[in-house]
Amino acid sequence: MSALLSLSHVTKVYRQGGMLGRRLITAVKDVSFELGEEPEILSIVGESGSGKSTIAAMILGQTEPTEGELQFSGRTVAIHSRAERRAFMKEVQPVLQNPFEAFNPLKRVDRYLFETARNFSFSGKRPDREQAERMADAALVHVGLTLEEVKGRFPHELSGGQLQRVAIARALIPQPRLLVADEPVSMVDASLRMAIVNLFGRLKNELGLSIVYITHDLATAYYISDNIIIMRKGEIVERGQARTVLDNPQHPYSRALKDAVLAADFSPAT
Amino acid sequence: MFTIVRDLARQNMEFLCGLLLFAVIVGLIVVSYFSPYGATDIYLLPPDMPPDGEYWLGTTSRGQDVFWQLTTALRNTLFFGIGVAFISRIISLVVGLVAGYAGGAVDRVLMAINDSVMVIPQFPLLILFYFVLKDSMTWTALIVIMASLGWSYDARLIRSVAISLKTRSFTTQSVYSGMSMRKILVEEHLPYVLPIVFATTMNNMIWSIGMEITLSVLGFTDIETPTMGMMIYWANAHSALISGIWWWVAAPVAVIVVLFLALFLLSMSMNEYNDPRSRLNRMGS
Amino acid sequence: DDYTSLPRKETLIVENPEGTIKNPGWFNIWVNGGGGVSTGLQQLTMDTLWYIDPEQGLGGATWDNSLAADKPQYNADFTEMTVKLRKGLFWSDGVEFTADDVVYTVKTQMDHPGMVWSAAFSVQVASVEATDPSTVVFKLKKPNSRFHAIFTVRWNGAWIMPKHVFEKVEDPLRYDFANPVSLGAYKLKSFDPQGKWYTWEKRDDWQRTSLARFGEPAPKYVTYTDPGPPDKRTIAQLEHNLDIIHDNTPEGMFTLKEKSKSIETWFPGFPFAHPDPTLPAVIFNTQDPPFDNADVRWALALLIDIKAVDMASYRGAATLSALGVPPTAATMKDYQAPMQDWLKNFEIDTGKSKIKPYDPTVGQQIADILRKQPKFKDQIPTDPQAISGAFGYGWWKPDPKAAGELLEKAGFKKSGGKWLTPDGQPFKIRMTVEGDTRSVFTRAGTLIAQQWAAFGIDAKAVPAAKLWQVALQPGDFQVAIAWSVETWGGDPDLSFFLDSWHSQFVAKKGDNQPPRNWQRWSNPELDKIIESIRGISADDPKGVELGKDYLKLVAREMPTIPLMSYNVFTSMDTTYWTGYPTISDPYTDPVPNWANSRLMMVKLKPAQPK
Amino acid sequence: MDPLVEIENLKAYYRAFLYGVDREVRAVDDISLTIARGEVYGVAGESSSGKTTLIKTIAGAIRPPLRVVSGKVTFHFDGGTQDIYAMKPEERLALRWRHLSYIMQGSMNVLNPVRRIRHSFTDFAFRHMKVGKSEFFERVATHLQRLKLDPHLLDAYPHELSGGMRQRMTIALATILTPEFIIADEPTTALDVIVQRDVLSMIREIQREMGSSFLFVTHDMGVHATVSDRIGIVYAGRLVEEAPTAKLFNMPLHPYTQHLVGSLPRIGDATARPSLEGRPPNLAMPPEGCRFHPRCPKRMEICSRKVPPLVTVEPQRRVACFAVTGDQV
Amino acid sequence: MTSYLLFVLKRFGQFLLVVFLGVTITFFVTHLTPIDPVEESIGAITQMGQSDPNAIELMRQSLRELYGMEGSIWQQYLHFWLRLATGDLGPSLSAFPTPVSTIILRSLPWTIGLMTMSTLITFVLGNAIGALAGYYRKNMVMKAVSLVFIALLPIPYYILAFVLLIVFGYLWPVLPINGGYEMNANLDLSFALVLDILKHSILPAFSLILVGTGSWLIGMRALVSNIITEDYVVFAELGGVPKRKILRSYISRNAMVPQFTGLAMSLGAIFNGTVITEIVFGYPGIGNLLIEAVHAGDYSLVLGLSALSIVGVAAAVFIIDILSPLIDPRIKVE
Ligand SMILES: Nc1ncnc2c1ncn2[C@@H]1O[C@H](COP(=O)(O)OP(=O)(O)OP(=O)(O)O)[C@@H](O)[C@H]1O
Ligand SMILES: Nc1ncnc2c1ncn2[C@@H]1O[C@H](COP(=O)(O)OP(=O)(O)OP(=O)(O)O)[C@@H](O)[C@H]1O
Ligand SMILES: [Mg+2]
Ligand SMILES: [Mg+2]
Repeated sequence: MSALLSLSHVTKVYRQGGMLGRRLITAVKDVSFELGEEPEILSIVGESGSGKSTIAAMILGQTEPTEGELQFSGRTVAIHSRAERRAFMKEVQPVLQNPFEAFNPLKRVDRYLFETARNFSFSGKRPDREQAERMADAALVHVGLTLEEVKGRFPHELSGGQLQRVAIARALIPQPRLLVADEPVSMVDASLRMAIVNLFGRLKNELGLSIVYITHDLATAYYISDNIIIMRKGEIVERGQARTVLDNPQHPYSRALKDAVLAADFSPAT
Repeated sequence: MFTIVRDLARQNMEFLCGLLLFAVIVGLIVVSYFSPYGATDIYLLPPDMPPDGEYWLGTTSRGQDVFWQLTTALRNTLFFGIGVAFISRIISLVVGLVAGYAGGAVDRVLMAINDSVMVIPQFPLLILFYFVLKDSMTWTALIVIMASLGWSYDARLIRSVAISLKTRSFTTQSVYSGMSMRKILVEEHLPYVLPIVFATTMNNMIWSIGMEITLSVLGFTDIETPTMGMMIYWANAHSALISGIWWWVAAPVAVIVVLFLALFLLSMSMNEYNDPRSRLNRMGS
Repeated sequence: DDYTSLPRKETLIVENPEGTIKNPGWFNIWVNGGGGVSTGLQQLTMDTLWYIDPEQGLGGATWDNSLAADKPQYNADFTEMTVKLRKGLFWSDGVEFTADDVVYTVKTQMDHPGMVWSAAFSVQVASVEATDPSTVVFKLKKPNSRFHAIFTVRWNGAWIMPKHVFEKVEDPLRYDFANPVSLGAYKLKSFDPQGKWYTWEKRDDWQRTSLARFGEPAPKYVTYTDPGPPDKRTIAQLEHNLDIIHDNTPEGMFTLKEKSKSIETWFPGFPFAHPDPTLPAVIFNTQDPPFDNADVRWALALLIDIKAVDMASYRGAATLSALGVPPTAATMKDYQAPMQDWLKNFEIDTGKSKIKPYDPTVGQQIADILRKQPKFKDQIPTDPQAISGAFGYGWWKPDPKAAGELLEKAGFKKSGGKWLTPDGQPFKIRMTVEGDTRSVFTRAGTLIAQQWAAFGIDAKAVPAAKLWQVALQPGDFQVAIAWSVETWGGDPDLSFFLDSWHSQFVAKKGDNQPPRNWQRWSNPELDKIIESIRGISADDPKGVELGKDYLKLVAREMPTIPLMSYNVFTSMDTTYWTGYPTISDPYTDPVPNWANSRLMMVKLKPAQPK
Repeated sequence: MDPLVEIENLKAYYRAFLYGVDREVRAVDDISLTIARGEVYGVAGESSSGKTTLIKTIAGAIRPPLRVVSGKVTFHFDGGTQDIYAMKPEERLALRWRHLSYIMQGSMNVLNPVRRIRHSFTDFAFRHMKVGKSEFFERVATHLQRLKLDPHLLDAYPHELSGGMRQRMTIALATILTPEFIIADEPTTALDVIVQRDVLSMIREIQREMGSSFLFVTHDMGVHATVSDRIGIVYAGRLVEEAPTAKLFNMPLHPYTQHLVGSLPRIGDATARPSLEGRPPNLAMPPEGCRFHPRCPKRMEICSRKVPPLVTVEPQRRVACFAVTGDQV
Repeated sequence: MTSYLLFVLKRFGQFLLVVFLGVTITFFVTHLTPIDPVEESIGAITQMGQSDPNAIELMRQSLRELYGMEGSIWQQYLHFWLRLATGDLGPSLSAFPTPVSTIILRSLPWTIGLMTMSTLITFVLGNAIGALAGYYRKNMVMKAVSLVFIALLPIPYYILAFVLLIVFGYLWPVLPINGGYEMNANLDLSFALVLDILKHSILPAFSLILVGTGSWLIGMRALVSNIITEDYVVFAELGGVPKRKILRSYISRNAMVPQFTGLAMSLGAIFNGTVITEIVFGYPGIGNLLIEAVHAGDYSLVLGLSALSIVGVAAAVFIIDILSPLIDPRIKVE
């Protein structure tokens, strides 16, 4: 079966310290999972330091696994030539954690939209300014913004929610098939958080985008994702359909995790 | 732009003083082009005249008007300092940004070169260059040589910032926007290191101008081009300090001090303006 | 206190112009080992056969038989020289000085290439032997009427080595001669391990040295020190911490004269300084066109306004010379004065006209200019004789018209205010000057370049920190300010420098030129003069006539443009010592790094009672 | 009710009139509230609605360009009355930490990175304790243990601790002197859910024991539900609703609060949650009238004209919405 | 700990590489000099009164042999390293046959003494004033003091030193102006000697301090004005930590981290000497030695001195790199 993304027995060992007296840290240990051709949202949750970001980095090709193989569309994710890299980035795009950090405060935000448009055109030709603007605008419309609202603005002139949406719009311009979002909503308030999560759902349905959604927030994971992976100390402790797993977690850690979630309903304090 | 300058001048004493002092320097440079005397001509005027109505800053023992000498010397020295600073900034930026961003082997190679340049003693090297190049040791050549000696420390500084910029998420964002390394360095990282660049520029100018003066005092530079160093050289060759011709020495020293105070005050207030945190601090005052 | 225990009243403090000594513990003067030479070492502890004083000398003659009892005796064809030595002279360690020391000196150096006089001996000496304890016979490889010059001190000479010390040494080239054994009236007391000062103490047995003939040296101690740059020397002397300044800037000298009541100088008034027997000149590289053409050289000479150059360099405190010898007292008498008439009638042909370029009144004019400056009014002599002695007789008149004609004669053209060489290129002159080292020359060169530039020549002065090594020696220059003429000073014999001007020594273009013919000029007529001088003995009166022939030749050919004396601004403080040499008692050169300055020791008198 | 802190008509603006910039950000615009002794008061609201500014102003931690334009902040420490903006700087300094401690936003990064944590305790608290060094550290150790922190960590540098540990350290530092009033700005952001739960219950425990009052801000409504006695909702520089926790969650009155509470996803409930339309108001140019009206599903004509006053609708419960209170003054 | 050791080893490798490259560059540059030590020696010898061109040619040959200048530059280069490996810098060419090391060791203690003292004083003074000026930004006294030092900074050092010399050595002659100790001093170790040496170092050190303080001050002031907006400083202020404590332990302490790098570099650069100080005050040291060696074409000595300075600076960089994880606990050993 062809999968969009597949990880088979992926292990990542980080070296800390010098060349010989190194301390080895197994950030990810023998992790395998697949994303099918069908668009889906896969949530990865777990304690901090459990290797979630490392998985994201490997999917994005920023770092190579120590063992095991990652394949995207049947091809190994490995960085070789610039052209290969570019082709890969056209298909897989990241959404970063902190919208305020993701834009250079000294530069206008539209710059990233235009750059992306110019560097990843579909026709192979470098689009001119007007085409680039059209592509940017189209992407912004998907996230509920317009180019007009964004053009010429500096990051500090936009709200966090707007910025995060611009960042997502930018990632949509190459018309990728996979978004990798590492804690994309941890820095925004409760209502914005919902706006972005809802947006993910819409993108999946309307554009057929698959999304790897890494989060601490079990509630949004439950709310939006199709499948879920629960990690601890580099290993997957539980996986399955998001709702099935969270409604009835099996692994003790999953249960502890679920129990620790502070429900946003009023229950008289103990 | 105008309102920024106006507000800076109104609110910021340092900026105002710096601006005024800088205006004096610019004024001197502008009038240097209208000098009634050839810059290298000597014995045109009665020597050793103290400052008075006719010769504002007196005359030298070589029969030159100190004021007009000074304007040309200032111009040449400043262009020299700026030239050195400009070229060495470019080198240190390229090395620092590339080493910091690329990391790995590139970083190690660049830093080995960088450190090697840093450890080589500059002074004997400069003198050797004089001996080797002789007549071809023009001002341009000196600028290039000084520039190629004066970048390494700052390159290290820039590299340390570049390393942290590399881990900022906007860099990742740029990479995934398909920007090339050159573009990321020039358009994303460069603006961040500019404040450091400005700050080091002044040190670099003090260093290069001081070096020029030292070389002049030791008799190594082109004696026909009037510079601050040359003025001091000639004053020294005529025992000006001990003979009571103090104005010959005091005038260039005063101008150098004014120049750097102006640069310092301006850079200080500009940095404050540039850094939103300190800018806002001042607003409330 | 015994921390700095020398009694000031018994100590003479002298500047050593060598500055700080790099290898202070090195006293082996026969090896160039980075030690000082004029730290007192050569002035106070060394001795050799003969001295010629650059001024009048003590004992009635400039010639002095020092270790030798008599003048050198040559055989008829100048292939053998016999020396009779004085008896009763002792080294400071009590060993007697004998002919063996002389023989040892020569042989040891010949055996050790790399020692200072080794090559000079090897080239000339076939054999040397002591026929008895006070007679040495030299057999020469080829005739030389002036072989004795190597043992004759002008500034210095081949010093005699203590055989009994060196023969115990394994390798004289590597021996530092610490605690130097002295043949002079002083011996080492202490020195600064950092090379800033050397102090010498009068020997108890000073009577057993050659200097004793002139009396007892007065200072018990003599310290040679590096007082630092000129301004610091001035300060030190104003505070009476430095008895003799070797040299100063003109301005430093004026300041001293103005501020100190106790300063004595060679000339009591202008120009104060002592004229060294060297001749600063504009030196052309005559192997380089267009400077191979005498017309061009003359044209450039006629563009110089010497009064302005004099004021710029020495501020008037110079002694001019139009002739190719330094204007010292002796040459003034022997050459400058007698040749005035010839100079006045001397003509050159510009191609269009004949002119008489000499202006005999320049010295007078400079005196007049200086007299107008209130500061110096009283210090300018009025007697014409004294004026000539102080400022020189005359010099060439600036004559731009004649200069232009000469240039045209040489094929130059003027176009748009600029002179073009015969091949149509702009006439560009780079005048190499010495920079900081001798800043008065730099000042002179800068002004001369400016005067040429004013005439439409692209002329500019460029400094070279090591003028001799990087420009003169390799011939890598067009025009330079330096000197290629250097005389005995106290003797009219010109062979001291002239011999090396023989065409046999002129290097090919690109090769290193041996001293002193830096202009690389050769002329058959000159060769004849030199050869004639070689054929006569040094004290032959015909030597002066040959010298005049040389002067006339170089006046016509102008291979260098002689400017003025190399004035050394020596100043002497009379707070502790009096009896310094001056123009009124010119018993020796006051410049204290000359070995002859040992004569001062016997003439000085303490100014204050003990 | 025994008030510990009274805030009256507080206005705090960021003012920038320089360098070609001409802007006034009304981050706190006419807020009044009272916090009782022993009460935990939670503040929630949108990003950049002025929550941090509000509690900075209460803590007296203002620096240019922030300025208190009008209003009063009064404390009743030790039974007295202290008007923080009328005091001399020395007196204000004397209140700090002894009576009032403040955990800033980003509390995992407020410890001096190049000094051992031990020194921070000495600097902040030693003066006030009036005990010897060894006893002081004994007390510190005991206190740390309550927060499940190993006393050995005192000898660590901040960067050697995880974000959660650092936040707990800061909390320990803020509570060691048992001040009467503790202010905290998003104190648990760096903690994962399991650790967060532990920390919160400890804070609550300590606060009860000491009888301190606690004012804190967080985005996490779950935290509010667990810890706060009362909650104030801030929107665009204004307090729009204030209610005891149970009432706020069970029956929010203000449309913004309703949206906030209603949009929260819950595990076990997969129904779609709407997101709020429009975008947060620009505090430099806030909308006329009710600041929420451009995004309000229940907006009325008057809302764009008039500022709804904060009206006490029942004891301990205030709301500023014409739709709730009607068009009364 | 082993990882730290390994880091140190790796850095040490880099240190060796840098020294190797630096010395190599210097070797070839110094050998480019047109000044031939043999010709220099001949110049010195002919000054002693002989100029027979035949003799000079002979002299040239024998000196060339004596100084070991035969062979191609590559052979000499190889030879240089072989000798250096045994710790031998070879004989000086302008003070033949005295070993380069003897000459250097004679001057080195003076340079080290003077420069270490003045660098440390300058460092402390500049940073203290800079910290105060950065913290109390509106204080007029601090403003004035720092402006004075900043104004001194660009004054050509030669002039400043000379003015000091004239003022304290001539107009108001209270301090010695020449050398490292009195002329004719008794150099046996005594209290009087130590006192005298200290007295002689006052003016040179003072001049270095006057020009040097400004740059530390500027750097410190800038660092401090950045640091005072850091959260941990604000937090300490809010925590009622006394101002003096904040200035000392929160602001200065943290700003010192980069300043220490600068200090190490300056201490490393001590081996460059201070030519002008040595010229103006006649102070013993290696700066002047270096200039003279360059002038004399004594590349043995130039190389010896340069190697010293290269090792000095490289060692400073190395030491600071291996110490920085200890000074600044945040720096991770990669
Ligand atoms: N570049 C690196 N070098 C060495 N170790 C690393 C590196 N990046 C991560 N690690 C280590 O790998 C482990 C997993 O880190 P990772 O960032 O993937 O965790 P995470 O699950 O994303 O945690 P969080 O929820 O806190 O973001 C951690 O122990 C971390 O310290
Ligand atoms: N120093 C400042 N200068 C000018 N405006 C500021 C400054 N600090 C904050 N603001 C503005 O004041 C408003 C309120 O900011 P504040 O930090 O109080 O928000 P917040 O509610 O704490 O937000 P968050 O939840 O993101 O922490 C925002 O619009 C912000 O842009
Ligand atoms: Mg992560
Ligand atoms: Mg906040």
